[in-house]
Amino acid sequence: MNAEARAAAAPQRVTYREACKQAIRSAILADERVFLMGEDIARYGGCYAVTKGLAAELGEHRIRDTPLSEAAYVGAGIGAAMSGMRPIVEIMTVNFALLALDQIINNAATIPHMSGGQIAIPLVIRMATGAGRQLAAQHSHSLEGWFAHIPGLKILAPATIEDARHMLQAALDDPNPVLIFEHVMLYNEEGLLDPTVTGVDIKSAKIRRSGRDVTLVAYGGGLGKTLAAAETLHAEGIEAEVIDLRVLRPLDEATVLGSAARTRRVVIVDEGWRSGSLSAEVAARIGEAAFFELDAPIRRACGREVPTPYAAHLEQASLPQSASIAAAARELIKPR
Amino acid sequence: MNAEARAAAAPQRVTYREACKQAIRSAILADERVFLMGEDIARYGGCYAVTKGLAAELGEHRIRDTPLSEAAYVGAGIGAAMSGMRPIVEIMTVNFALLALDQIINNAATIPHMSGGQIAIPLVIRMATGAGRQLAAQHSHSLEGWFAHIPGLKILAPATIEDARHMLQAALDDPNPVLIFEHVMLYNEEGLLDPTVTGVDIKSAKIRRSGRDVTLVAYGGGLGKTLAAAETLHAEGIEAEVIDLRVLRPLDEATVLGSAARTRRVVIVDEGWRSGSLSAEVAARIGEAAFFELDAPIRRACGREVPTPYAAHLEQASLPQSASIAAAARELIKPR
Amino acid sequence: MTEKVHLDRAHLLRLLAQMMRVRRFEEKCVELYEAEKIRGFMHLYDGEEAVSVGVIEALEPEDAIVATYREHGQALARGIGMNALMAELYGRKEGCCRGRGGSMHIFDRALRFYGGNAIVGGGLPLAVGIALADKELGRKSATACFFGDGAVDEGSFHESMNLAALWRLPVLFVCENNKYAMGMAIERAESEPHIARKAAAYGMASETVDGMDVVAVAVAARRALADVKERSAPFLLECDTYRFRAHSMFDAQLYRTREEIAAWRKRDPIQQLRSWAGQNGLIHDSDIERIEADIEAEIAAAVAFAEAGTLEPVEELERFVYMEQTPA
Amino acid sequence: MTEKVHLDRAHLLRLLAQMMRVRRFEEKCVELYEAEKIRGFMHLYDGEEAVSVGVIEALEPEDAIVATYREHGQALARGIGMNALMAELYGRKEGCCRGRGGSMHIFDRALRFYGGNAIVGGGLPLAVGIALADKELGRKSATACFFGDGAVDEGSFHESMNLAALWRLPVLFVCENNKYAMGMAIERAESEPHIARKAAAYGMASETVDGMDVVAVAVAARRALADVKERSAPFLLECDTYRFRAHSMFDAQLYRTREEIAAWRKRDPIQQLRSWAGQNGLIHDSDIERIEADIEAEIAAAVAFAEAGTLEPVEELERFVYMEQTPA
Ligand SMILES: Cc1ncc(C[n+]2csc(CCOP(=O)(O)OP(=O)(O)O)c2C)c(N)n1
Ligand SMILES: Cc1ncc(C[n+]2csc(CCOP(=O)(O)OP(=O)(O)O)c2C)c(N)n1
Ligand SMILES: [Mg+2]
Ligand SMILES: [Mg+2]
Repeated sequence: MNAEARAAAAPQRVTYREACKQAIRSAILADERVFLMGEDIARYGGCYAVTKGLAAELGEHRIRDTPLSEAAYVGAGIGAAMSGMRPIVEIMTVNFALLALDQIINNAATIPHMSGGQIAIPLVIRMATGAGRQLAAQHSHSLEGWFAHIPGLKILAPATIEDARHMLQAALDDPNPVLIFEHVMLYNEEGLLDPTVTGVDIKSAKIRRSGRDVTLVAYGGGLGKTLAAAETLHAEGIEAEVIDLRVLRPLDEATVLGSAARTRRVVIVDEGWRSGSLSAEVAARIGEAAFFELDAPIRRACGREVPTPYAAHLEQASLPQSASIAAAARELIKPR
Repeated sequence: MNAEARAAAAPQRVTYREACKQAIRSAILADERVFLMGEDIARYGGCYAVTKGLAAELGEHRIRDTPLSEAAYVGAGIGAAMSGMRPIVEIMTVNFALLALDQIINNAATIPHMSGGQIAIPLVIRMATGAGRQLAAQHSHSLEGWFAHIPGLKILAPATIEDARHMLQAALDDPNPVLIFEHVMLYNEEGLLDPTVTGVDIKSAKIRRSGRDVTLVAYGGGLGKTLAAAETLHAEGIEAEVIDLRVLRPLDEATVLGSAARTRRVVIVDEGWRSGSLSAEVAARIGEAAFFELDAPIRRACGREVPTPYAAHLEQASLPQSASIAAAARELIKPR
Repeated sequence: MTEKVHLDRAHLLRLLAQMMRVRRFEEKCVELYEAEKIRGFMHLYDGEEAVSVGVIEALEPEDAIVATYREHGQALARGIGMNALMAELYGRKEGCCRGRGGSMHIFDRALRFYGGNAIVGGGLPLAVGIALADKELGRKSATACFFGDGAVDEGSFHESMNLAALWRLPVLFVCENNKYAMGMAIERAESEPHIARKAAAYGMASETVDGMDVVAVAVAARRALADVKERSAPFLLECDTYRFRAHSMFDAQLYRTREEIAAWRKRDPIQQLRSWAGQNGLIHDSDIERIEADIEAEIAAAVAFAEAGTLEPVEELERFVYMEQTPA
Repeated sequence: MTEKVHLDRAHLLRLLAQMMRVRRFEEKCVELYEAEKIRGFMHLYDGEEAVSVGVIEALEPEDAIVATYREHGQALARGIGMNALMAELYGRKEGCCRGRGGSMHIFDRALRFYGGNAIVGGGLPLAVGIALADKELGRKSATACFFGDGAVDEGSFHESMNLAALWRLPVLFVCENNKYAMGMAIERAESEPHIARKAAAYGMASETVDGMDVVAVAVAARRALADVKERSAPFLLECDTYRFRAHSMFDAQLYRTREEIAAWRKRDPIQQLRSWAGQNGLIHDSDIERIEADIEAEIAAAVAFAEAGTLEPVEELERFVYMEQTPA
């Protein structure tokens, strides 16, 4: 290997934000049918600065600013996908996606089936999600697990730099509408990107840490806290296995069940409001398929059932934290 | 008791549709702040004929036709509720409620909390829900369980004539936004209305049939099928207890847990798409609180994960049926 | 009737035959609905045939169509086979959507017929996107987007009109203004009931045309489409029309009078064209007889085809929820 | 400046003082934001003060207000105490929303101040409903609904304008046209960028006013409100304005030039009123000094109040998710 090749193969230190940007750039460069459209992505540079500079580099047809018309431009993305393009639609945050839900659920998710398989909708919709920045109730929803209820959609939650870098291309290669949820607290996270990894699958959950005593299931913005909890538990002699769901729909049940069967104890972490969150589905599936393998009831560490408050101490109290995750695991192992 | 009083006290035979209509009429007559607004409720008489004749009787200010502007008139209902009225907003069907979700989730569900308790939103939103009429994918959603994810909302699913008749007033008496889901397959159902019952609570689940062998949990359009399944099981010597959840948010966990502890076996029936349906939450809660009381894994009889197809045989195959519910119960009791 | 002088006999016969075909097809559908062969919601186009027939006459094969749940007229005029359409209404596997769509969801990818949409206003953003793709991919196509007067109430109308005008996309917005959205008269739904005037709020060109006059519609559509393609900018064509029958198969029509219906029936687009062309010696009784015979035969064949159709096996229920590939 | 001759000294002083108060309050907020006392999204009104001050000057106590996330100006002009406002920005229990709302969600029920809404266009339907209730309950109130030029892109604008006009509801729609929605210039977002013209699509009256001239705004608002109440019909008042600073605390302003900002700064509403009224001998330096001193004292007190504020106990987190009763 010469110096240049070595440098190219050396892990790159990047932020999650930069990984998202690289993903967009390379997808657009690779296929002329791909373009990104959304609010303030071109001239402003992106609400979370993900697309800063990209319009100058790629042109305003490929990085296309839209008016504040969530229903229309999401619908237009669906139409463009039906008609030969490979659009990436950015909805600034999941909070505004509620304005486009009719298009997503009644059109994107139904038309392939309803047309008897004539029409595919190879569309990707990206959006920021999650709480933690004191943006209060209308700007802090964690609804990715809720979107995972809808058949016809695929739902991704990249929790790592690698997934932020590579899930987009996998989503574009999929002939179905794929929604990618990027957690707002991750954009500034830094990590190493292995240049020899050129792609990821969008099928499987991944074990991010192995352990024999308890399984912690997490995704998206919850993964970091969960790994931190695992570290705490390790110091106490409890070995937690941490699963990153990655794909929220369709769920990779096998990976979760396999781990649950080994550890016999499960905590599910979900920043969404507890009732009806994705954690419930994961719990129900484990209960159905691994009931006799469990030594203890499944626990859930979830968001509290409250519109996210502005004040920092209240906001943090409304979210699962590594301490509460560790506590739930501890209780499973050493019941009081 | 004289003849007149006896007649008044005699059970009345009415349809579910008629019960809904009586509820609206008496609520409007009882409080001048109450009015109903929605699409085609006045001149047309209601998409499912619930309000037929009411505009002539009560006036077009109290039964107010709206343009096809779901976001605006739902938002207007929220505003009117903040400002002293007691609006009932009818969204023709849940399928169109997707256009108003921003108003429901970002405004109705957040403002009381976000305003620090200054502003109440005593609003009722009624809508038809459910599949079964061959209306295909965009007109057959069962999303009431999905709405139950949202804190700040109360969610009701009247499955009986009595609940159709009385839940509305209870909802109007509540200071919070309450959503009432009326299943389209119930409107033509007939039953007896006991005139001595003058109200119902909107807090508790109800045991609709007692039994010791297995608990069947259902709600809304699923209740009838579940009772039919219980009848079938009874003929086979299996006594099923049937719980009607009635209130999907907040859930009456105690009633469900009490029954589960007695029967030690549970089947949950949900017409919604299985993944992330309310059935998952019910299963998760039972698993958390009654794990050691269960003799077998919880089963779920749910909607298949598919946009509802038009063809009758496919549509029916996409829904839980009394046969599949009974089969699930049987398997719990006599595993193969 | 307007500018009819330029139209030759063959053209007139085509327009007339197409309208009669839609009318008769739907009359048969009513029978079949009553016989419970067709189910679900079914919306008839009776009285409005001139709109779809006139507009689609002006389209080229490379153009695209987005329609509503009241789209039998568009589907037939665009060339979706009556067999496949009838089999779809029967819920058969041989239907154009394999029985999954039904009356409100007719699709034909090869004909660029992108549905059949049962959400009022739900198709407009799709049309914007189809036109965007066509423009970006350098196709010389336009998209005809049909919607009712009721759709104008929806936010999606506003957003889509703006987006199409802003980005100068080749969309022909065709408003089928039949004066009612279910039972809601347009004056009770719109504070400014003249729909064509709303185009000014988007700097968009517009025109109102007599939607009961198929030749007028065809002429206006041709002109509008030429404008759309030449300027690469959208156009709003408001077609003044009326539905003679109920909104759907469940509608007591309490919201309008018999007299009103009767007055509009006098402007029946089929009768008007027949009598005008007859008086002018352009169409003869023998033409009508031949057309009717052809239509009867086509309908009989379609019913036979649908009757002989099969049911999609229940095992295939989940097929197409996720596609395995994007058709080329 | 327009029609100023009719205004007396007291009135002018009030308008000026109110604008200065908003300006200074927000300057302090920037400091406090940098000191991390205030967090989350914060949007400044710097440059636009004449709009809220002018409009709210024309309101009566029985009137209602719906605003956006950029609502410090409206809140102060309406009379929400600076203490309660500052404590809210600090996230304190003593804040007007007990720290749950923050900068984007200021509410005051007693003053009929119905938020503070962080969804663009989200407040318009609420205003329609508030006005509907007022009308039905026989109140003589109007609702002033503030929104930005960006909200005009949203479907909710269209639906709300139509509903208000159709039902003849007393809503004064106030568009704060500051030319940008975040980084999106209005010409890039709207195919017809003259917002007042859009009122015609709803048969609604409208006017554009110089939003940098507080007297012009006050006069126009008074006239429009009289019209709204007299005719019981909505009115669209477009206020031509500009924000001098970034959209929020995170904005590199890549989308506009320094020259453009500098040109608008010359029209600073506070400076304009000061110099005009100074030249005309209506306001003296001593007035300014007194106003400034009052404001400094008020701000100092508000900061002290917020600093001394307490945190809502975490045990109260779920309080108010469900209300126990509707306040009378
Ligand atoms: C968003 C939405 N709201 C309500 C309905 C119920 N609905 C079906 S058709 C219809 C009337 C639509 O009228 P219009 O757009 O004028 O079309 P027309 O039926 O007259 O052709 C309504 C209200 C719907 N399908 N979608
Ligand atoms: C529905 C929605 N889409 C996007 C956003 C993100 N956003 C916040 S403010 C803003 C710009 C709004 O501009 P405008 O309405 O002109 O008001 P201004 O900020 O200029 O006062 C945007 C896009 C949002 N809050 N809500
Ligand atoms: Mg119509
Ligand atoms: Mg602006």
